Amino acid sequence: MIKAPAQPAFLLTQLDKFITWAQKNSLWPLGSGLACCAIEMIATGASHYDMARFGMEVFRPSPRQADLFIVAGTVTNKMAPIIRRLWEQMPDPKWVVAMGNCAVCGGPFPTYAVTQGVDKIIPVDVYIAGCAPTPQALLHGLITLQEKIAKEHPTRVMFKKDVRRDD
Amino acid sequence: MSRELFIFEGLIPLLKAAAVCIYLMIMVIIMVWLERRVVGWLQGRLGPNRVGFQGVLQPIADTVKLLFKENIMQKQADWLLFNIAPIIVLVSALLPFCFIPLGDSIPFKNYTFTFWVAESPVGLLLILGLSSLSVFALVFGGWGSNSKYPLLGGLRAVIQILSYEIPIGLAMLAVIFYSQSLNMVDIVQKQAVTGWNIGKWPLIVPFVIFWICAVAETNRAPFDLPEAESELVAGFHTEYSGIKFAFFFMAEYTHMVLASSLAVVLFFGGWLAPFSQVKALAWLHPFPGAGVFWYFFKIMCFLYLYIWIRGTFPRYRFDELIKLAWKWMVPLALLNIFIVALVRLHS
Amino acid sequence: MPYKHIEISMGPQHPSTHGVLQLKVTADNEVVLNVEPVIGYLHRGMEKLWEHRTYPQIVPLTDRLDYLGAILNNLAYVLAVEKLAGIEVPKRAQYIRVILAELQRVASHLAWIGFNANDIGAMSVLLYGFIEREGLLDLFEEYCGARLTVHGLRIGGVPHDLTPKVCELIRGVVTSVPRRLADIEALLSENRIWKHRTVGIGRIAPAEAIQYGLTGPALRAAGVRWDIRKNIPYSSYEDFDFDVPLGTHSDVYDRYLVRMAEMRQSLRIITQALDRLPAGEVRAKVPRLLKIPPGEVFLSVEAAKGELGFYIKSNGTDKPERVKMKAPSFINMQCFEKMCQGHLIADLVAILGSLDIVLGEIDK
Amino acid sequence: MTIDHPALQAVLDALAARFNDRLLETRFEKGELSVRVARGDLRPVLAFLRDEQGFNALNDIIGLDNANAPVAGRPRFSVLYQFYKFPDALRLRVVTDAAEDEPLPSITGLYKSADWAEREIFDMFGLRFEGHPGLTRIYLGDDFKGYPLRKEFPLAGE
Repeated sequence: MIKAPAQPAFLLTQLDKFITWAQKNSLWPLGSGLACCAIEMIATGASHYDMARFGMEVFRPSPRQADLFIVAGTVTNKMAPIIRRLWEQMPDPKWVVAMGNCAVCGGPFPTYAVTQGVDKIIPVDVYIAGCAPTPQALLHGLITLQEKIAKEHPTRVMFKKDVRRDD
Repeated sequence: MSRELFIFEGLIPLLKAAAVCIYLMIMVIIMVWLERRVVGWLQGRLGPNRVGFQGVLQPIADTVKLLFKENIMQKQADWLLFNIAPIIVLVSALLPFCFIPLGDSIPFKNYTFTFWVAESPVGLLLILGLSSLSVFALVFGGWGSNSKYPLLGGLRAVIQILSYEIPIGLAMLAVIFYSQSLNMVDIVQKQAVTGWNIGKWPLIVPFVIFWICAVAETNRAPFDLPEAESELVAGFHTEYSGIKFAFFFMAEYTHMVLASSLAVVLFFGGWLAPFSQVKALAWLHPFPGAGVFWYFFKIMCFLYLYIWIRGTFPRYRFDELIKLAWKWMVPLALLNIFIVALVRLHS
Repeated sequence: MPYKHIEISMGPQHPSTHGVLQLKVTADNEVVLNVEPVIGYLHRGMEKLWEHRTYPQIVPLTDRLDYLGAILNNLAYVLAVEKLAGIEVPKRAQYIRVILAELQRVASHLAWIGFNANDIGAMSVLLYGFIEREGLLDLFEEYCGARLTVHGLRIGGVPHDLTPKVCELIRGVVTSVPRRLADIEALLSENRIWKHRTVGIGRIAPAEAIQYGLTGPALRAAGVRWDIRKNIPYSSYEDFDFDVPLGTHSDVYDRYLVRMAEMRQSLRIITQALDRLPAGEVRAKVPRLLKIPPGEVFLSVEAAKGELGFYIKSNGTDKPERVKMKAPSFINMQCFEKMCQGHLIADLVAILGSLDIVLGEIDK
Repeated sequence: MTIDHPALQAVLDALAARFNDRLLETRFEKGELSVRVARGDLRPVLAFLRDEQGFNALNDIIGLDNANAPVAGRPRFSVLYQFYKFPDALRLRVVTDAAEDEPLPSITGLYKSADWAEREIFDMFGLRFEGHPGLTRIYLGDDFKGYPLRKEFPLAGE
């Protein structure tokens, strides 16, 4: 974990607030859907529930430009390495929302072919329960994610040497 | 070197150039907000309205977020081409604006402040040449990222922009028959005398050709094949992330503003108020600097048209696109040159 | 350097493969030479799971097969179980099932027109389709309690009777859907770009379509008159008169026309069923612990994507010995490669959209 | 055998006339006719059905593992072919049996829609189809060991 310094300098907290304000208000989800939850994700992006109000309606097809990975549907063992690679291709400040029981814990499928939960392969920020969670549930989950982002401190990570390049 | 010369010939053009860049960045911010709201409105949804008043701060949030994203470049991507592409695309979008008159001029005692950075006798040619530099950027971006979808996107971009460069040039040629000068300021001042170019019947077809080719040049709406989401994932900028992608994003909107300003200057009388000859309507152009608002208003109409087209039309298939350019646009433009020449000969 | 064709993997994550389908495309600078679909990325082992679930427990699992047409899956499975167990469904329940099934077909086709048009570039149609579909989902939420995976039918009938509010919602939908269809058709049907992208694309001859086992709107677009609601009527479809729209050229444009006409026919059926709703209870007496004597049955239903069939073999216990689902998208997907010969990559996307495949159904 | 379904009766009689002793068993229950034939003469029967009797569409191929209810003298697996006659909506089911290691004749030559269905049965049961263009697993990855739909395979996998 990132060790928080004793007393965060005043200037950086304001900078943190500004960066996290920008990051949480422009979460571009990756346009990837796996199963039934993907249809509910599209319904949330459509006109009636309108994710666009929070600036999230830009579904970026390429992982390079996406910073939110909504895992919407069942993660099967055959799909798991691909989900992992998609997550790795996304640039750094990225978040993952596990949408639906299948992504959270395997859901109604305790079978040989299903990975019991997407957090076995990628770190998840927000879990949304429901078998095809309603668009309101997804929006609630996304707003919770926005609150979580607002509490982060990107400047502490930014000025540290990037450890990933060493391993 | 005397002080006036230094100020008037050195400092003020520099400031004006910086002002044009800032003006364009503001236009990009307005365009991002306008596009997301208008396309949302077209589709029966609200569009961003949580960030700032009615979502006005949304583009700022997008840009700042892209600023702080990690810059990923593939190991096997070609370092030079990959990194130079966003720079060329933005430069080729910003440079032509130094020749476009954004407004009229305000005479002071011994210096007339003009709303354009530079005025050259071959302004139109320079604009055309500079703006077609963006083809290099799309190819470098597509080929440099060394993966299949960008390559296809880059190839499509080259063929599309090249084949639409010719009809757009011919459409501009038709205008020059009337303005008889390549200097953008002369074109507008000529229209002040003879009325807007769109009013002359031989120039209506060139305007239609110009507008279709402008939409095609900027890879927008029915012609957005180089970045066709459903086929090529994200076309030539699939591999770009963070600020490099933001450059492509901004360049696309700046190209749209460029195309709209060309349409406004060539056909709709740049900074001229409508019915400028009618004395009774002189209040439409109250003080010398008011041309800027007319210019801005006309550009916004064209930019709205861009978004409207994006919301309605499906996407062309590639061979249809090229057939449209070579079988319809180019012969039509040539025929029109012939007609305009005849009309100018007799008048 | 030998001239090498470009191999593109329109991989499991691609904006227009309608889910997790991988298309290994070898193309000669955008002209498609051959396409090899790779499936299995959403294989959840349904059929194994069904062998460990009792008959009523399987009904909600069938929602997750074709997640755009949940009630149609339920109908196919429930009818098969009733035929196997010899349960007689009351007339009123059959009519309510017909209403729910046709509403689900309209919702599925609305989602289809959205995805197909969005792949071809007309993204506003996706939003219009989904606005209209929200009206239907509110109706399902009112009746079944859920929006998408609705578990709307029970073995022996329907969960409960149509409340006045649901009838009123149905009337609302029956009036508002045709208006929205008119909007979409105004945008697309005579649009030159749409016609360029769809007319003459993805042709397949009727005889060959039968040879490949193609069913559903794609087959009717080839001019073959085959609709199970008409040919082998089930759940009292014979009481309603509706006509089966047929195409002539069997290309993407005809499939679009057939599906749009089918939506209007479904609305006709719904109004007739609602007007002539017979009295009676809505559910047959079915023992809570349903044990079915050994036997086997195969029964198929006209789902939105094509002919959806269930084979059930029982062994006397409360759990089926084997349940096999015949998925329309699984069979329709096999003639996809035949349709793509010699087209461009952009057409690949249009043809895939016109087949209206759903990966939950293909991969089971 | 007489069944109260005139059209299917005609088909059954033609079949009985052509393959009289090789029809091991015919069953007509719940309005569905199913005929059992040995593995060897599967292809000629299907060719006859398709060409003379007009069953021009293969609807589905269903695999069964009868390990829990073994019938004496019959191999463990049985494969059911579900057929269609297009214009007049006739259905017919042809059943064959096969042990674990006995390959079945592939019918991709007769019906193109059999290709993926046979691959699915190989993937789920491990039954081989000789003459199949590309018999590989269709759902699971090639590195998957075991055949899931066999009765002894646990639900949650090894």
